[in-house]
Amino acid sequence: MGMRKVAVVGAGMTRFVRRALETPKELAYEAAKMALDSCELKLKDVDGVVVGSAVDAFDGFHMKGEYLSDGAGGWRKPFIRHSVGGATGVFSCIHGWMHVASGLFDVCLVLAEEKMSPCQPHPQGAFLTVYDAILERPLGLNLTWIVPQEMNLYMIRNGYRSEDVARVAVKNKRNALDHPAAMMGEELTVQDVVNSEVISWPVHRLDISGTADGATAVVLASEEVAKRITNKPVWVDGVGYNLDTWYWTSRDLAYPVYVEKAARMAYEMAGIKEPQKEIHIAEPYDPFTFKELQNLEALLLADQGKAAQLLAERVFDRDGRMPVCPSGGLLGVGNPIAAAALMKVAEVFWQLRGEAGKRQVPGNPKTGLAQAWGDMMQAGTVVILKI
Amino acid sequence: MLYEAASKAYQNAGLEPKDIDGFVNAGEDWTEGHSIADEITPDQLGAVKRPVFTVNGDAMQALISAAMHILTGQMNICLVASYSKASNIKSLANITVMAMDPVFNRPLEENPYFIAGLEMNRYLYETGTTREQCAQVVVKNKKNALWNPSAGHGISLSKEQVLDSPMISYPLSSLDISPHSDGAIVIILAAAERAKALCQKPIWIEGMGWCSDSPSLEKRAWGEAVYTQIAAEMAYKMAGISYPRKEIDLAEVSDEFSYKELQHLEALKLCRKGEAGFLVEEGALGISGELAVNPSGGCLGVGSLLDATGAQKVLEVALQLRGEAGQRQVPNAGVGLAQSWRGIPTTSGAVLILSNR
Amino acid sequence: MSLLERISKNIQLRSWEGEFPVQYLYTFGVAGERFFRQIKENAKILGARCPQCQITFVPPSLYCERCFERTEDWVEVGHKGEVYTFTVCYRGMDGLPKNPPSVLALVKMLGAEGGFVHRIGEIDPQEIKIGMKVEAVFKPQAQRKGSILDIQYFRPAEK
Amino acid sequence: MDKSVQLKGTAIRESDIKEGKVLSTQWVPKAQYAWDTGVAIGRFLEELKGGKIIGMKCARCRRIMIPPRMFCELCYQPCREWVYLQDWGTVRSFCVSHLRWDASRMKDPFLPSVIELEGSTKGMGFFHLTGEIDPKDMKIGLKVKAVWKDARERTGAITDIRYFKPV
Repeated sequence: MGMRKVAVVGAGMTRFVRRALETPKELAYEAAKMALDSCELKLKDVDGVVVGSAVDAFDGFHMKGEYLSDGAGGWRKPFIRHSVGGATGVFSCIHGWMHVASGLFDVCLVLAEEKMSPCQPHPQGAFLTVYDAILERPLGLNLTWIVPQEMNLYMIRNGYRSEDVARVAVKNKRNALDHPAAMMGEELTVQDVVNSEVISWPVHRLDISGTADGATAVVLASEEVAKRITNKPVWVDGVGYNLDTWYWTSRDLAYPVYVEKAARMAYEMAGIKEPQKEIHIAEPYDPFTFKELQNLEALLLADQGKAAQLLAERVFDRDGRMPVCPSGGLLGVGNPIAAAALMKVAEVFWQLRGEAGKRQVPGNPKTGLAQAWGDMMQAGTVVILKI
Repeated sequence: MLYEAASKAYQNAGLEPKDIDGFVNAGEDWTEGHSIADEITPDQLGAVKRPVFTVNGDAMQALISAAMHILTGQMNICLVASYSKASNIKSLANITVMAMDPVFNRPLEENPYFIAGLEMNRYLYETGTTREQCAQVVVKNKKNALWNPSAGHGISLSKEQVLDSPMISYPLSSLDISPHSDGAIVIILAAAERAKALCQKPIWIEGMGWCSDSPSLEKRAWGEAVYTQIAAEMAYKMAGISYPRKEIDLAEVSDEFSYKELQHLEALKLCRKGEAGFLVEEGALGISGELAVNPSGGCLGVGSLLDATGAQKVLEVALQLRGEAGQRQVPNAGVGLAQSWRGIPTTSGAVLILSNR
Repeated sequence: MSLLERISKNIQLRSWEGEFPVQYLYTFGVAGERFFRQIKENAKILGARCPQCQITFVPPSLYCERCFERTEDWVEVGHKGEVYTFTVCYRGMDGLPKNPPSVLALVKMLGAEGGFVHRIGEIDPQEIKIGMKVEAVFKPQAQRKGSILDIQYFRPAEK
Repeated sequence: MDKSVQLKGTAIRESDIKEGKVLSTQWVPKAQYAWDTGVAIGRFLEELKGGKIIGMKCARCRRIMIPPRMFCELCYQPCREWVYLQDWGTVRSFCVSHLRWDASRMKDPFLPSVIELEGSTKGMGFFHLTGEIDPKDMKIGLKVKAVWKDARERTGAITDIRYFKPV
């Protein structure tokens, strides 16, 4: 029994907003409905449903997946939820791929949803619950205390200045101006970013993506179904995921080797030998500016220490040699964790099909990559799509 | 705890962590007191810098995900891990209530056991099953647990003791409810060729199914476990089983509450609707009965292991099919069924059909 | 292979206490907002109808969970329903006995799919039966704030 | 999907909720836990009470690990060789954070740091705060030493060390 081919055949999403009136179920429904409509399928055509949602503490649901199931289209269907923290969104596509590639299902609806706004006084508070209850929480550890540690070390090791990484925000927020879901699209200069207030040195306010509410869905289908319902199936050519140790203080904070391992797993499956030549567009994870560059290097899409230079040379612009985050990414579109990462998969899908409208990159890209990063700065998930 | 369980699984399979292609963990954040509880597991499993992910669901759903991954051909050997640290939660009722709808259900501020009360009442009403028959399930399972060295809640009880135990949420009394336990279970799956090479007595997954009914308390089915019915249909179809009652030798089903065992047996088509109560009364569900159900002692006897419960069910069926169940061995067991339910307030369950042929 | 050192004296057992120090503010959603506005302002209970399945759902949702069509027609379903199942709950959230116990039921609204999980009042717990007709008792308008608790309880319906 | 597509999703403001324009309900969870410390962290906390920092050595790869653990996650071997570490070390990474965990802004910034304690294997970090230093003087490679609470105030918690200060 060989591996079955799996295609993305439809995608949908909600707007990303700071605070949505919609309940998580309703957000899920809107994204799922749009994805199904986009490929003219009905709920009865769906064999199984996969849901990704990152952190239950954001919206205060225990067993969040159970709550979401009907909005995600899981009524009386096989339904599973998974999470790998921030890496959940891209993993959703991988989990859905398993459903179809295993031969168990022909059509799988994949949904990622996050509603962060219910958390009071601020969604940041929920991050406290991510850390070690005994050794870290009593010190008040939070995201703005640890991610900058990575950024600091990463910049020092590679000799990057604040301006070098700030360009990521400028590019992505500009790209986002053309995205209908975006809440943080803006025309900025490098100086604007560098001059924005320091949240946690070396992180400035404009280096960070914003918490948000939103949902994204994609529909996966087996080769037989995909060829029947669309003339532009986008194939899931490679998947990879990897998790590093829980002891974050003993990891190499400057280089996410787990992302590299996830990428190599996906490249091997897709038969990709020279990623820098064979990948045409990329949507690496960009919750913070430096992460885009760091992830590009770990994905082997840029040599170590070279990403900032390529960025400055406009290689990663929408009309550059390798467009990176043409969607606008998390920095531009917004960051409802799991939904934002699955949005990256959806963006690659639209770009490869030539359906990205004003965001469309030139040159008919054939192969694209989406990546996310998560858990406690330790998880990498990678999907390679091909048309 | 998980490290020890994983070490034993590796030893039992004659493997080392480096032989494993992928790892799947089952668990929920709020029962850990930890957001993204996923992040803690690689170390315990020897899975640092390896493919690991978490299913926020029952361990049986995690196992199904691992099995699917093997079926894709990308992986040969996968490890499934799950554990319960129920003892560390000081306020389980307050956690369970957060699985309910915040707008429609939480404001009532009632102990979530009321959901089991509502469901039991409707089940008894629709099927004519009695509280006495449910009590008999408790007696049977707690007795089975006496033969299970891993079970913490084995005891010899009379039906009357169950019936007379304090009422929690009518018609559910305190002994109808499974106590919680701590524990860790690790299961290793391998593709057919690898399994044959590795293991003298591999247990084969013949069928798998899983399903969720409407999560809404207002719109779900109450009398029947529809989620299990649909999951079972899927699993039977895959396993080529047409007459479950004849073809299955033993079953481990979720008995989080006494009536659930009976309701699940009916949904699994192991008996007709309304019949399960009589079967337990007649002793047909005992270890040497016509159909052994929960020979391990079930949740009532072993203790509910939160999301690891499904793994306990699979483990018991595997031990029984290997003939390694010691004093509680079911004679001539060839095909077994394991079923799980995620507990109140959910309507999610999974079914696995296992065989030793 | 097992651990080489264990806690052998219970006095060495240590645990660390803690909790999740956050709270939540929920909006009711597109459908919920409309539903609770009517409850709050007009003591009316609305259901949403699926154009495909022809089922009226209470509580109303934006979509039909069965076929995924968007629900469009909203209809008033009245105040009367039927006890589909009930329970008498003797324990509070803390697990301790509760006096008096609460009588809770799933009330299915007549002519609709679904209804309310709510308290039953003005009744002796011994008297309640599956199939019994009940009606919603609303709080006075001034006290209603847009909540499931704007309905005080359901009570046996007058014939 | 072009820019012109009208996506669903209704943005509201916090003030809409406060002013009652949008209905809402509040929930305060009572999620309380008593996490078992386990053997390794139990001993570690006990030693902090005595003013000492203890780590664990893996017999196979010889790493001296902090925080201590009962098994080496890389060798997958049980460990039992306890090793005391110095209460001083080198800053391996840090940041200057103006935010508290609940996102409220602080005038005096925190200096969360990853510190490589003397006696532990290179690459092993220990997370704590740095203090008594002008944030501008913070740098990677700085030598810092633990500032302990008074022995009587120590409870066997990570906060028994107030912070680390430059040597």
